Amino acid sequence: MIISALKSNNSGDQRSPIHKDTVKNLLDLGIEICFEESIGKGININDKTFEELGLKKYKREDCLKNSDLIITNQALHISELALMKKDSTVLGMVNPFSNKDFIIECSKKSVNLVSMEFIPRITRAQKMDVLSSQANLAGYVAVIEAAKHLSTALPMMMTAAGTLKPAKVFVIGVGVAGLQAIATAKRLGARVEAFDTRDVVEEQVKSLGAKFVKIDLGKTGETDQGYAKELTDEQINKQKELQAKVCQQSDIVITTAQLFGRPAPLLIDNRTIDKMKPGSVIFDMAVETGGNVEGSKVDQIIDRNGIKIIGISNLASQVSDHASLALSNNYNNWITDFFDKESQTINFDFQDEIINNSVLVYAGEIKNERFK
Amino acid sequence: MIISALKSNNSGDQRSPIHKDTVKNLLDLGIEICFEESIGKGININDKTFEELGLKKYKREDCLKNSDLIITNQALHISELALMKKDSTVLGMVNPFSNKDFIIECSKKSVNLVSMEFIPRITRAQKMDVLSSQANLAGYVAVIEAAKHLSTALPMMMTAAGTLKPAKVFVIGVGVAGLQAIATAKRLGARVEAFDTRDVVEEQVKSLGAKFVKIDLGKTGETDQGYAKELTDEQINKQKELQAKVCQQSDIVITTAQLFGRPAPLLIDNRTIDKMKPGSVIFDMAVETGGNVEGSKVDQIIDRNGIKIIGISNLASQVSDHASLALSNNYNNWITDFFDKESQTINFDFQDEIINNSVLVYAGEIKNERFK
Amino acid sequence: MEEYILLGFVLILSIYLGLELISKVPSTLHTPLMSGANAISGVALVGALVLGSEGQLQNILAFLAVTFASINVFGGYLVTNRMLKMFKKK
Amino acid sequence: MEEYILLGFVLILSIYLGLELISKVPSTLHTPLMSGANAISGVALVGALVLGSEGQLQNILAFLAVTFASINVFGGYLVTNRMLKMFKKK
Amino acid sequence: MSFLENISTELQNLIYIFASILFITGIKMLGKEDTAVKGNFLSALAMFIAVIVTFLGPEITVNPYIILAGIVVGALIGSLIALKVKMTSIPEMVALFNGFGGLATFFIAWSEFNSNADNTFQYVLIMITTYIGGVTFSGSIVAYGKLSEKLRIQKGSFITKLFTTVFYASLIYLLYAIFLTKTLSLPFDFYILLLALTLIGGIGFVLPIGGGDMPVVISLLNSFSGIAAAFAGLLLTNNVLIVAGSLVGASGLILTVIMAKAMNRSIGNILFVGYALSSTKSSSEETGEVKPINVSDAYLILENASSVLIIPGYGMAVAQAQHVVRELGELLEANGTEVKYGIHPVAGRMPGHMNVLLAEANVPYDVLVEPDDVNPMMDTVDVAVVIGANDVVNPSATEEPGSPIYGMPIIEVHNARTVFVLKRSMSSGFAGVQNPLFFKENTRMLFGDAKDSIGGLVSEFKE
Amino acid sequence: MSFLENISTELQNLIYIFASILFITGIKMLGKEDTAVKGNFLSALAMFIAVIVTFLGPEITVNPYIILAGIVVGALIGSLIALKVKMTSIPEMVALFNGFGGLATFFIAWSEFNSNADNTFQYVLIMITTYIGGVTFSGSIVAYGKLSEKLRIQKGSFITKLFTTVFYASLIYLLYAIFLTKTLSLPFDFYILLLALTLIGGIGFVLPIGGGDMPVVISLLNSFSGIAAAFAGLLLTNNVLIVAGSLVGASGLILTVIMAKAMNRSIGNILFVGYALSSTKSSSEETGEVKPINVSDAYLILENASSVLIIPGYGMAVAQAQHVVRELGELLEANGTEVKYGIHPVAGRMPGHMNVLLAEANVPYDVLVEPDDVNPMMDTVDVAVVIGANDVVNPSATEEPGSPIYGMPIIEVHNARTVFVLKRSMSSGFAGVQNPLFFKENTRMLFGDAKDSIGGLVSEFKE
Ligand SMILES: NC(=O)c1ccc[n+]([C@@H]2O[C@H](COP(=O)([O-])OP(=O)(O)OC[C@H]3O[C@@H](n4cnc5c(N)ncnc54)[C@H](OP(=O)(O)O)[C@@H]3O)[C@@H](O)[C@H]2O)c1
Ligand SMILES: NC(=O)c1ccc[n+]([C@@H]2O[C@H](COP(=O)([O-])OP(=O)(O)OC[C@H]3O[C@@H](n4cnc5c(N)ncnc54)[C@H](OP(=O)(O)O)[C@@H]3O)[C@@H](O)[C@H]2O)c1
Ligand SMILES: NC(=O)c1ccc[n+]([C@@H]2O[C@H](COP(=O)([O-])OP(=O)(O)OC[C@H]3O[C@@H](n4cnc5c(N)ncnc54)[C@H](O)[C@@H]3O)[C@@H](O)[C@H]2O)c1
Ligand SMILES: NC(=O)c1ccc[n+]([C@@H]2O[C@H](COP(=O)([O-])OP(=O)(O)OC[C@H]3O[C@@H](n4cnc5c(N)ncnc54)[C@H](O)[C@@H]3O)[C@@H](O)[C@H]2O)c1
Repeated sequence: MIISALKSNNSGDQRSPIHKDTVKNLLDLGIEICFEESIGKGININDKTFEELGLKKYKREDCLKNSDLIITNQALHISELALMKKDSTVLGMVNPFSNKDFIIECSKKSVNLVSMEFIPRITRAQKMDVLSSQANLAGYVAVIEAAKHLSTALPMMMTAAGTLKPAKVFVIGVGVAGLQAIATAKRLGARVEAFDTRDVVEEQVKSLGAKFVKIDLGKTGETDQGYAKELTDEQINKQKELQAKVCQQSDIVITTAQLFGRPAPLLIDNRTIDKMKPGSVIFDMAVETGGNVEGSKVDQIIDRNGIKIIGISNLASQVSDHASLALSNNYNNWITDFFDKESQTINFDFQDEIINNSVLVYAGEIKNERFK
Repeated sequence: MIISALKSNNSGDQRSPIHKDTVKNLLDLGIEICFEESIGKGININDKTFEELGLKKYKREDCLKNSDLIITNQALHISELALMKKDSTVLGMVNPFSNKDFIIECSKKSVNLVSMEFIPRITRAQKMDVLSSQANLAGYVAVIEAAKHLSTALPMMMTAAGTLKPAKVFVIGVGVAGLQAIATAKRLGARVEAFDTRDVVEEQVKSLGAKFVKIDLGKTGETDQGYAKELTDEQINKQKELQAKVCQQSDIVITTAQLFGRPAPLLIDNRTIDKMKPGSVIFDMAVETGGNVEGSKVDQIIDRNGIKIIGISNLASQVSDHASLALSNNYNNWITDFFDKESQTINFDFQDEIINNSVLVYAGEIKNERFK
Repeated sequence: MEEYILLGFVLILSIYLGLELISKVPSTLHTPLMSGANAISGVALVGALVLGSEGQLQNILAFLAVTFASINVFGGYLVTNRMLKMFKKK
Repeated sequence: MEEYILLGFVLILSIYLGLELISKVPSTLHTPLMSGANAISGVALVGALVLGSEGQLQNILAFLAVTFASINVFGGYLVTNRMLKMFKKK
Repeated sequence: MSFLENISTELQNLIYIFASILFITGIKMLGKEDTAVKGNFLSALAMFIAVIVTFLGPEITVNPYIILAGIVVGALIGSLIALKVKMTSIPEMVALFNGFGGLATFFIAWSEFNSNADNTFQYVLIMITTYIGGVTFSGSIVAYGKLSEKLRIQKGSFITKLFTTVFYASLIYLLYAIFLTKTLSLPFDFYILLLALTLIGGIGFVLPIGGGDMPVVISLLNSFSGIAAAFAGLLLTNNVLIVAGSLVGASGLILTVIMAKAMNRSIGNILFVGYALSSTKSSSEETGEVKPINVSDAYLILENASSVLIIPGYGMAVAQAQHVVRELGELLEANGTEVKYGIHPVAGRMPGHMNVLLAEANVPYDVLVEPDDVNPMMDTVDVAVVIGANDVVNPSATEEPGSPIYGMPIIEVHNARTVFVLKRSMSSGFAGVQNPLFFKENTRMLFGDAKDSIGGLVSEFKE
Repeated sequence: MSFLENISTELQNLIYIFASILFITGIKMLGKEDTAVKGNFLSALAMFIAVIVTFLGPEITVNPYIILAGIVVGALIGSLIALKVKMTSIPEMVALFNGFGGLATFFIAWSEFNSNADNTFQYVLIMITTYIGGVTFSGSIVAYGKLSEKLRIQKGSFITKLFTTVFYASLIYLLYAIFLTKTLSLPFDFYILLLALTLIGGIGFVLPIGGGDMPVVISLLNSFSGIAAAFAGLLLTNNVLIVAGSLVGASGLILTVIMAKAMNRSIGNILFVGYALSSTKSSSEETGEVKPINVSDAYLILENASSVLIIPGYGMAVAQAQHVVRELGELLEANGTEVKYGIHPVAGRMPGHMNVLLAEANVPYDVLVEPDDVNPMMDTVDVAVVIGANDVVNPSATEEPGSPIYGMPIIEVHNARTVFVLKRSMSSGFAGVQNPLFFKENTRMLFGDAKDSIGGLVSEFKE
């Protein structure tokens, strides 16, 4: 079997779908790996290094043409599908909710499509969970970026030149990214508070030594996959109001609230922002799925009366090396689990929960209900 | 007495010499404080806020004309001295080693000049020590900036998507800035090593839980002010060579080695840089006084074979709010200590060690030996 | 004599017990405890009750002993109680 | 009867004392303490010494009581001592 | 008849007081690490004095040679056992000695019954002393058998139930003996029956209790033998017997409570659950038995381990125990033990959760190892200390294809020589599945908040 | 003659046992915050029972109406004083009541002397009881006078010395009375002389002791009155007197020791230093003496402190003691102590050095206070624990214009009630200057590595 790794066609994405520390696993299975030239540029690995490891360098076109499996961090151009072999497979982060055309085209061209975003949240699939692995790094990056844009230092310092107060950081939405943001901000010495609609989170926040802000919204819940349920309008309003008070006293607000497959809830509106202290920073981690903050824009820093509203896409790409390492591991784990050594092919067994969830298109057929 | 605070005439300097949290001290002494309009822009304090505190807003010119004491974070233009009253005083960070003309002009115009850089390093003067207060914040900023430019996260993370190794940070020169850099990098979870020529530093490094790299250079020393003595050429070479080994394994190298009043020693040359891993970051904190790193440039990020060499001037200005708070405290402490309430003037008592050191020009006479 | 020995036994065991009981007392309780113990030492009243009565002096002594012991007992318990109530508040 | 009351007094005071004495014991000492207390309970030996002697059965009972109590006493103290010595080493 | 010249009863009693003080002081000193040896010595001295004084006193009626013979025989047997026994089998020795002490009181009561069971008060005393002494004896012997593994009767077996029934019968008979036999006359020797029932009942008392709970039971039986001695003292109007006996009775009781607490059990639970549940037990027997351990025993094992692997999990984070955990690690290392931390990739609730906490607590990075590196050498690990982790050490992830966590690589602590699992209860982890690890032969559960448990271990090390 | 129908001596004694148990329980409960009120009630109940039972008993010979009159008068006076007195003057009230208790025993002994001073044992008891009762009375009255500031006699004055001399004389006379008067016959009534000397001697016992030490002295006198009651009990062969009296005697003694320790004084120091040192005190004040302290004493003081200020410095960083320091802080708080950290702006070797370390150890920010905030309330701090700080707590920065650190604001720990300084030696800090703090009256040096010392304190707390 031939696997090819493609560069991101999005120039902002520095990540590579393969990493020098992880290719060995696949090579050991007897798989041939090709890569698009200068794939490692964003992570400071040059083509020679990969070649020395036994990989083959090709042009993008050639990769598409010759491979049985393509791994990629971004969906391909629809046109590129035509180049691919029939019944070959595309595996990667393909952002299915904004690339519905791509999915349909795959089914038409009879290219199998594995969306790593759809890895089910079951214990055994954690090692393939790209959303977690990238959200985790994103949480770290968000804090470093916010710290960079804040006009004070995060930790408390009692010095001869006066006491520098610790920054207050408020994290809204405590999923994987939120937790890592809490941890990083705590590490830097900030006072950290956090809120989430899911009740179980309180213990988790405390397990990192941070404070949980209690806002009683009545019945909230989570799906069986651990994702949050959408709130009613009334609940959202109540949340906004009570959150505003905490925001007012915070120097950094980091929002991470997302709803799987739906636009992110708007949690911080201009009324709240206008109550905040000039110089504060709001970091909207959900900016790509619609944003939790009114007025936040992808890849822009908005200054609203001295308050910076930061929205950065693809945060994990800022620590591209680690992000690539994690991604490539996720991909490798999927491939390894379903690779049939005998036949040297992927074993698409739809009895398996992971396959059933993550394979969107197989043999020309859209498998996932949502996209039918 | 009238004190005026001036904006920095250097656009990169966001700091203000006054801060809303600190002006009260001076006002309580019966001092009148004026400020140049929009002085608080860089720290998100608007003119109204200052006016509400009882300060008066003026144009820069008017400030210069009417004041008995000018506080400023940067030396003035030589031309501006002409506007000032005779026997009035300029106090602030005036970077005396690069502004010798300014000093001479002060003496000519009979304007007293207090250089806060020359505060002696005695216990009682610590509260006025601007170099320490700014270096401290600079150390923090350096790590945040370096972290931002590194393509990996600093802390170790053992995750389902593989183990992300902690970054190795090597701090060369462990003065005030170096110590804070160590502390901040440690906080972020990096493995931190450090080196300094002064022996006492080893214990201090360990007191922050970091590792001291032992390089035996023979006799080194420090001045009675606690500054490092210059090394012989032989020693410098030896140091470079042994340091190179540590640099090779490091992801972030932060250099802070400075020699008071002289160009910084060159500690990392291209031979060393070329041995380092692509993707590593070298942060040269001494870039303004000549640099510790070959090829480092002020306010530029040089990419040498994938290694980023960062030189940023006026690091403390990145956390302008805290920097201004600290600076204004430093200034206030100087003024308060030497303000004579009876006569409402500064008491220039040259018996006092602090006055004797920090006052470069008094009554038309250059007082400091170095600049005579 | 046998009885005295047993009484001595009781004495010694009680002393031991007293030493053990008060080994860790929060400092706020030092004064109330002292006062409470003081009230208990008014148990001398029991002794005063059974004094001899031959002669005027004996009767006067008994009366005085009873009176003073009673002051100790009543005053002691009441003061202790007031003090403890005061502590309760905070 | 008077004597029994005093003895009862002694019994109750001792029980109180026992309860107080062992209120805070590091858990490493649980076993040695148990063993030491066990040795003390061999004090039944003292009782065995003063048993009556009318008849064969009585004598046999006395002998057995003395023997077993002695095992308890000697064995108990020695084992406790060994155990404590073992702790000492570290 | 007296062996040597008699000393007066007064003097004897004064010396008894002195001996009692020694006993009290001795037992107090036994409760503190640095005075324990001396305390034991003082109490032995007290015993010596009390015996000598009694021996020289006027009350001796038995032939002194018989007495001497008894003492010599007892001393020989006792010393031999005490000095020859292996250190590891000390607990069962204590049980044995304790049983003999109970037996002695049993004989004393018997003898008193024969000689002067005249007044009601003494009569009642005799009945009770007999009973307690007898139960102590046979109970201790059973405990000895269980501990030394010479006795292998199942908790739930028929024999156990039989004996337990006799135990309850003996209790009823005791009440009967106390209240009724004085007034009713019986066709048979009721006292002999009491003796027999008592001895058999004691067996039934201890038989249904699990081996793991034996230390607590021994402590309880020890308390009993103290009470028996105290009653014997009342019977014989002997001060020193009363004081020493009731001291042991009371402190033994407290000790029992303390020990039970340390094992996270209530006494009632230990004593009666075995019997009550014996019928419903069979099904849970399959998954095996949970073996709790207390801090001090865990300490003893850790103290002797030469390699320890610490596996932190979400529970460590919840308990915020990272600081004490690091301290424990340092103390172990100072003790010459090799310490590693096995970090599972999904331990906790976020990627790198354990890293954050351990870094905060200053645990150096190079002692953190991944499952892949530690699993192959797990059999060289003496003790794996699982701190609030559950799913990540759940063997069903590798063994039970049906399990929701099947397929996740785990840290295979069950292959270590001994496993301590520190958690608060038997409840499950994130994935909500039962963990067979807890029932393995080599697993010991250290129940309680992780911070407290580890804190306890740390204090033990520091003492 | 008996007032009502008599109850039997047996019943009386049984009830005495019951009352004694109540006393014991009461005093135990008095020692715990949440049970103290109930404890006091139980002990009052015990007293009531004991008095009633005695009153109904067969031993009453005095006219019951006299007794009743005495009780009524005493109850009235006692209750009035107790309820009217201002809360602030409670300590002196306790002294007064205690004195009256002593006086009562004094009369009891006197009465017994008149009625049955026949056997030697009783005779000795009477002498001792008289003496202790008398000294308790007059000593308590003096303590009362000192505390209520009605008595203003200087410690070093001539009158004080005179009375003190009488005190020693009375002690000698007591010995004489015990050993000699039985055999020699005297030309005068030796017992009346003892009564007089005792009362005057008591004054001399307390007079030379400073007003600040009065609480300790009252506690001691309280213990005395307990002992006196116990002796009276022996004299009258009354169980409950013995038990209650010796309980009070013993627990009072322990309480005295605890209180003295909490005030950082030894009892010997309190009782005798006033007298002995009244002349030589002036010179040693200048440089003073270094007073080391060990971990366990430091623990006792900390355990009793209600507010503690921790002042970390560079030494804490060097020792990397931040984790144990936090742990100590937590334990203190769990103990009900208020804990703050005084952070000096230049403590350590870099700006914010202490913040870095304390944040690492998870000390919350809101317990960190700056010198300006803590200095004004320093006199309310029971113990200031200086951990490896030196220059930042050096009073010469404010007091000695010549010093190189003169002019630096410091944390004024020398104004705290007690100061512990934890460092390894007497060597100086960064600035290289000697620190007069180490020689202050209220400073104790806890030498050793800070991590070890604090670790030691932590273990003490955990035991
Ligand atoms: N790391 C990640 O990124 C991530 C993210 C989401 C989910 N997960 C899941 O989380 C789980 C992690 O496994 P794990 O072994 O770390 O944790 P776990 O399986 O959730 O078990 C934690 C255990 O700690 C015990 N515990 C809780 N508080 C305690 C305390 N104060 N003291 C002592 N014990 C305490 C609990 O038992 P008691 O209640 O009996 O004390 C519980 O059994 C995995 O199932 C993983 O899939 C991980
Ligand atoms: N914060 C800043 O920015 C800064 C910068 C430069 C200089 N300084 C100066 O540093 C000083 C700071 O004052 P400070 O009170 O924190 O420290 P300090 O005056 O330097 O005193 C530290 C004390 O800690 C003790 N010590 C060292 N290691 C110890 C250990 N392992 N265990 C216990 N004690 C230990 C030392 O005494 P033993 O050797 O007897 O143990 C020493 O006296 C000031 O003079 C300040 O001016 C501060
Ligand atoms: N296999 C596994 O066991 C596994 C793997 C990964 C994640 N998880 C769990 O899944 C959960 C979700 O993780 P995620 O990071 O993907 O979530 P996400 O990115 O979908 O959302 C981020 C967070 O925002 C919160 N949120 C939604 N609406 C909100 C609102 N109105 N206000 C405040 N917060 C709001 C959500 O509750 C969630 O915590 C986490 O608990 C995580 O631990 C489990
Ligand atoms: N009043 C006071 O007590 C006071 C106030 C501030 C600073 N200080 C002390 O003064 C000292 C210097 O502080 P600074 O931050 O101003 O120093 P700096 O900025 O002058 O130099 C930074 C560091 O570089 C080091 N260095 C010089 N040459 C080097 C070489 N070739 N290789 C490696 N390192 C080299 C120096 O030793 C110094 O530690 C520190 O120890 C600080 O604690 C004391």
